[in-house]
Amino acid sequence: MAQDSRGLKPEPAVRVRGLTRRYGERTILDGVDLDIGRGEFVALLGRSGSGKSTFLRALAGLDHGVPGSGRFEAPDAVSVVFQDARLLPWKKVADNVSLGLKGDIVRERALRALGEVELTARAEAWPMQLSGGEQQRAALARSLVREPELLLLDEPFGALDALTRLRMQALLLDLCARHQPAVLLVTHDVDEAIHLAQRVLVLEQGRFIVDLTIDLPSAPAERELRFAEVRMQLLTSLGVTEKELRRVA
Amino acid sequence: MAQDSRGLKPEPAVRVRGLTRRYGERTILDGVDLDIGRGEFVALLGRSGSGKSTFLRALAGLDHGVPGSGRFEAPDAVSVVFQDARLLPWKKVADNVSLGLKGDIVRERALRALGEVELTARAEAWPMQLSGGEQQRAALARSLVREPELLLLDEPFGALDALTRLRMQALLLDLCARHQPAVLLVTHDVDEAIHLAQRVLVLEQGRFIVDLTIDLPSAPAERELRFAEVRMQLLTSLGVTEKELRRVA
Amino acid sequence: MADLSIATARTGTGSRAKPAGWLRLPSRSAALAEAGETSRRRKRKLGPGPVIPYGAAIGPALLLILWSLGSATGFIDDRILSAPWTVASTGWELIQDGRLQENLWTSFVRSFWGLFWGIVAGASLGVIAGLSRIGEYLVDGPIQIKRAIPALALIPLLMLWFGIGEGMKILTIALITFAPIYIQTHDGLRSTDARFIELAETLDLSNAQFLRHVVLPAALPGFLLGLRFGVTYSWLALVVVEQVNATSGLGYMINLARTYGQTEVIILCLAVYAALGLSSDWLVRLITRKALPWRKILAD
Amino acid sequence: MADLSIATARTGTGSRAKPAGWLRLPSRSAALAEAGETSRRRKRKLGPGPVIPYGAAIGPALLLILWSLGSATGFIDDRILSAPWTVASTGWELIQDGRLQENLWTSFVRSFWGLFWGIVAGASLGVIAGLSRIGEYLVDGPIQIKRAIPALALIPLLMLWFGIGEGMKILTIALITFAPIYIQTHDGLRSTDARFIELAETLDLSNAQFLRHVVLPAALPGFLLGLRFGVTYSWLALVVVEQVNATSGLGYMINLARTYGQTEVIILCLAVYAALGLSSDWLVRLITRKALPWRKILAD
Amino acid sequence: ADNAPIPDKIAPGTKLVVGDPQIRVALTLSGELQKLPFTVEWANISGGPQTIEAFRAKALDIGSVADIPPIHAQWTGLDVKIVAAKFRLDPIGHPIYVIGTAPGSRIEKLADIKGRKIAFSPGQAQGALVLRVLKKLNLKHSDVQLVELPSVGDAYTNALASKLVDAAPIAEANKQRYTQNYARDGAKALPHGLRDDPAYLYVVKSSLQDPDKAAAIQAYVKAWGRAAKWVETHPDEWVKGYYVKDQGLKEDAGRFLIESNGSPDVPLDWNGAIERQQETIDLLADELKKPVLKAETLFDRRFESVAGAAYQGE
Ligand SMILES: Nc1ncnc2c1ncn2[C@@H]1O[C@H](COP(=O)(O)OP(=O)(O)OP(=O)(O)O)[C@@H](O)[C@H]1O
Ligand SMILES: Nc1ncnc2c1ncn2[C@@H]1O[C@H](COP(=O)(O)OP(=O)(O)OP(=O)(O)O)[C@@H](O)[C@H]1O
Ligand SMILES: [Mg+2]
Ligand SMILES: [Mg+2]
Repeated sequence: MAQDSRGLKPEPAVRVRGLTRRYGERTILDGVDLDIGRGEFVALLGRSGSGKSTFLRALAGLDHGVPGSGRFEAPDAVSVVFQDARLLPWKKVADNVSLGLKGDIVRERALRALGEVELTARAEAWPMQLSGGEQQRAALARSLVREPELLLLDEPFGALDALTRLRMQALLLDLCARHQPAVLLVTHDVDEAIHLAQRVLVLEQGRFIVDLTIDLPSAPAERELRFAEVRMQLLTSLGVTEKELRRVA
Repeated sequence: MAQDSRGLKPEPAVRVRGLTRRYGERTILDGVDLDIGRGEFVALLGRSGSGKSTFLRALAGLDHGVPGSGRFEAPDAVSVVFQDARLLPWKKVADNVSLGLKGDIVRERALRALGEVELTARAEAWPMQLSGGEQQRAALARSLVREPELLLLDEPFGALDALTRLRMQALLLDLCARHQPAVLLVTHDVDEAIHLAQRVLVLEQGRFIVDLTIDLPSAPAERELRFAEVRMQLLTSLGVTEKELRRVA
Repeated sequence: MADLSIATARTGTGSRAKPAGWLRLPSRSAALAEAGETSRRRKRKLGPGPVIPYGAAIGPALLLILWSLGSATGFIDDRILSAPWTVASTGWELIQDGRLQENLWTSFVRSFWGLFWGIVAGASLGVIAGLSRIGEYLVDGPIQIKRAIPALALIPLLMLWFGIGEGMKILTIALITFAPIYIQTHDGLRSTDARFIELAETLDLSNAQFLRHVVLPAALPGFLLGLRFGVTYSWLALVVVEQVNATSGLGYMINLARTYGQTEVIILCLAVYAALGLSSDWLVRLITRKALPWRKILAD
Repeated sequence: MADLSIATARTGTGSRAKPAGWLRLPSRSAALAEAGETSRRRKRKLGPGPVIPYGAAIGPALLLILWSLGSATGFIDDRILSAPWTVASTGWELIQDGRLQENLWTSFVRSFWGLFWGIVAGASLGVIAGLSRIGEYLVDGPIQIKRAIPALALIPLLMLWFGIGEGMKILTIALITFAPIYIQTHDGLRSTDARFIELAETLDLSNAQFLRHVVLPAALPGFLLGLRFGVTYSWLALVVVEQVNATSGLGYMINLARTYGQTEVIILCLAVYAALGLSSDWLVRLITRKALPWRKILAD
Repeated sequence: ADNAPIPDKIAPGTKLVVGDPQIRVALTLSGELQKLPFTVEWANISGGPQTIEAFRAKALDIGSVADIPPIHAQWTGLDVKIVAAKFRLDPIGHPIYVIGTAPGSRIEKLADIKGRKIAFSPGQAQGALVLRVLKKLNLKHSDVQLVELPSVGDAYTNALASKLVDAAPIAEANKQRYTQNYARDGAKALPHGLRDDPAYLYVVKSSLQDPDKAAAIQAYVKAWGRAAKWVETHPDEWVKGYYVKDQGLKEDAGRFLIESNGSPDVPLDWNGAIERQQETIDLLADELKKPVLKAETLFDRRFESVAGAAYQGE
């Protein structure tokens, strides 16, 4: 899954230098640096409340009024899946997906996207009539249909069952392969991070304490070994102790 | 973890017979039967949109106006963790947790509960100032502090990182051991279901197509084997195919 | 793998050592069977309770009954508040004359156009002030001032600028009705949840799209509430407006009846006002229910 | 396990074959450095734009300038709209007389009590009608009727029942102010998100707790908006109320000035009205901002 | 120019806005309307404050009022002139106002109002009447309790009926109903014995300075005089056409009003009128601390005989 075009790109899609964000007394982001190359898929892990969403919101340029400093460059064509589904309650699902799309086959594209997230049947429902996972998928469809240069995903699969989750992951990877956006995916699922991303970051105390390139060998046995190793490594950095690790494994 | 007092109880805490619920043309619950014993911990799995939340809402008596039939009995002292955190935006976190508590040390109990979900520092924040996972934990605290006879949990750990999730699971099990409520836990994490529950249900097309008692042997090796088996069984029933299973494993 | 014993464990009872015995207890199960459909859900404990058909008519009907009783027993002095039947027969006479319909129609046309322009002005100024800081600074202050000035005191100025014809009347009604619509629209816009604004920014909506898809729907409930005020005011304004150079209309009728002390005509006019107020308010509420199918609120 | 090479991969640059070259391009980095703090965020594209200090004064100030210019150039006929300076000097005379303060104070007391009772009645009836279907059926219809009937037409009845003393004046003001507060409170209650009602049911809240912790806070924004109307109306009502057996008050002053055609006094009164309206509206908005710290809306 | 003769020629297209709804009906019924040599636009505007406001707004050319508004207009700097005057032949026997007394107030004669509550609206004709009654009875303000109430519509009869005041001037239009309703409870309508009968047409002076308008005004005043005659000689048509059809009264109420109006007096000579107007001015000026006006200046005496002559059919 790892694309080897990485590292050759002269200019990254996202460049962050010394990004600091504070809420009141608490420094959430403490001088963060990060580059994400074009087409690179980065996963972001971190404890609950560590500032993952804050970082994403900063990159999306949504944190007006939050004190802080630092510089960043991000493409203009950003697409965000928020941690909450954030569907407009007064628009039917299909209209939520097609919102702001340009071009003439807007509705077709929206319906196709809904089909891809298996929500064709619910296209004419109101958002409040959707189940939690359906809302999440609608938000995903809305984001993916846009073909952005930078895709910011804040736990987009959190409310999905195993099967749907796998399908949505495949969908995302497929889209990435086609349009090559830079992706920053926040997730709590370490396995998911390893499977999907080329690089995994762990945010802790306002800094990235881990920045790990995922380079799983292709031979199945070696691959499994390396997978377990990386997984262990990430879990440890997330603070899961040996005893707890045993239960997880 | 399985308690063997099950089956001896003369009257279950929850009895459901022929429960049917429809939204428009679609039958979501199609004559569901279920007994949950006192102190029993049941996990409910199911595809996104399969009707898990609908079932929980029916048990909690919240689905006024939804057409359907069937009978059920559930205790009056029910506590629900909704799929969305559902904190009152105009109450600080601590006040959200203490809402409706009776007795005189209400505030202490709320703060203790917040301490247990590691949110002491955020007790005086507004809900909109919490991260997604923090909101979920606040909702969990609000539910657990009530010591109900029936605990309905709709994906209470979905937005938590691995470590926090483990701690919250431990907290829940601890509470269950102390107060012996009947628990119905909706989750998408098959491992979590197996680890926590004494029984796992899978909802599909309006019926429970699986009702599996979890009886893991205590010997580590056997246990691991049985765990993998049960896991596989549940994943298959959730529709995850062989090929996909390989990636999951 | 698929043929594990999954499908066999069909219902909860199968996996339990001893199925629950309650179905076999005759008394218990009988009780449950009797209660049947109704017992299957908890009663809603909080909230306003079930809707009674035509319940909204109870209050007005009660008023009417009290009024009739009071008049019949002589408890209400009919020189001050004519009896309902007197009012009804006066109404009947006036209808046969054609006077009531005529006046009502004149007033209706005035109210309609006044309200129309009031809505147009209120909604568009509300949007301007709601969406741009400059717009707010320019528009909001003067509107608050206008709102604070008694309509009666404005009339001389309006006469000066707009004469004493029909245009001035419609303008005055518009000026009276537009204030609540403006305020509600403005407040509705400003109260739009910030999360949706963030969403709109990431979706790269143009200003027009933002307005159309996000902000206006969000402000719609407020606008409709403002409309409830506006509709009522468009009727009330008639009393003020039809003092000036009017020879027909409901307000003119009531003013004329007052000079001649025709109590029953006054009360008739008030009854007409009440009927108009109730029905137009009801209409706006109906529109509100239809226009906001996406809301799930206590009222439902 | 813990000492794997985790901590080494500190920043993004470490893990990439070729660090981004842009820091070494002088022109680019200089531009970034120059832009500094300000360039680090996107401009907000949607929404009303930044707050200008004292911006709210722009509109009224502009009006004042236009008025002054119009008067100075003779464009505005000063027999209809006296010049600002005439009004100011009239005001100064009346203040030295003590008349203005006196009248203002009388009116203030009346408005205050009228508003007070209007709020009490409006809020409690709003809650009653909002929370119980029966209450709504009994209360809402009559209130809509009351609202639809012109205040001027009600005065004779009120005089009959409550005399012509201070009590009747305060009552009339209360009756005028309570309608918007009632409607807004009622609507606020009824618009409470159904999700919170479900929550309240599962938390087993008593009716009183439900009211206090869920429904009233949810209705608070609506109530405060109603208050904005109510406050203004409490001033406007003076014109109606102080026609009856009053020998002082702002409304009395303006009515008297109208009969005598004292344009500059009328305009002075209107200016006072404008000032009162603006400042009380501003006050309620301030309260709104303070009372709803938990909201995150477009206005912020 | 004030003394220059009124021009006769009316340029085509001259238009007057006339606030005199009663005469409009009379002219329509008598068929005079089509004969007017200028375009007339009727405005339903009458009474002091409204006509003054409309004059200011240049929305009105001719207003129809009683004796007070021209005085107020002058005091507020609006130069107006009276161009026609109409009185009643037996003004004491056919007053416009009577003093109504509240049921149970036990006021038998006018002098009994001493020490009682009297409705008073400064600035309106009713208010001036109260002042004149007090003066006639030799009472000071402090001898009675003046309750300030504007006399709009039925405010005064309501105030009397609910015993909020003991006495109040009520218009003839209300007198019949009031006594019908409340005489049995002891309410009375007492004659005040003063002249309250002036009815004037007045215009803004600037209108008179426009020769076309001045000529049109003269034509209107003539028509007005003829209309007065017509009304007097066609009581049945008048009751049906005005009171019943236009104002929506019952026929007997209309008849009663015609009765109580008595016969009109449209004099050829204004000396008496000017004298009485001066008295009113003096009283009000004293009362309201305003400068004393010369009544003379309120009247445009070029019009002195115009209406009277028309009334008499010349
Ligand atoms: N508006 C705000 N005001 C004050 N504190 C805030 C605000 N928003 C977020 N925070 C705090 O900042 C911290 C980081 O929040 P953030 O939402 O970035 O966490 P996160 O990493 O996304 O967590 P999660 O995994 O739970 O979503 C949290 O402790 C949160 O309470
Ligand atoms: N108010 C409603 N009106 C119409 N359909 C609804 C309504 N609420 C839920 N549904 C539909 O009923 C189905 C079951 O919803 P439910 O919320 O129970 O699913 P779920 O099993 O909880 O799914 P998830 O795991 O995604 O939360 C969904 O397809 C949903 O779209
Ligand atoms: Mg987050
Ligand atoms: Mg669900």
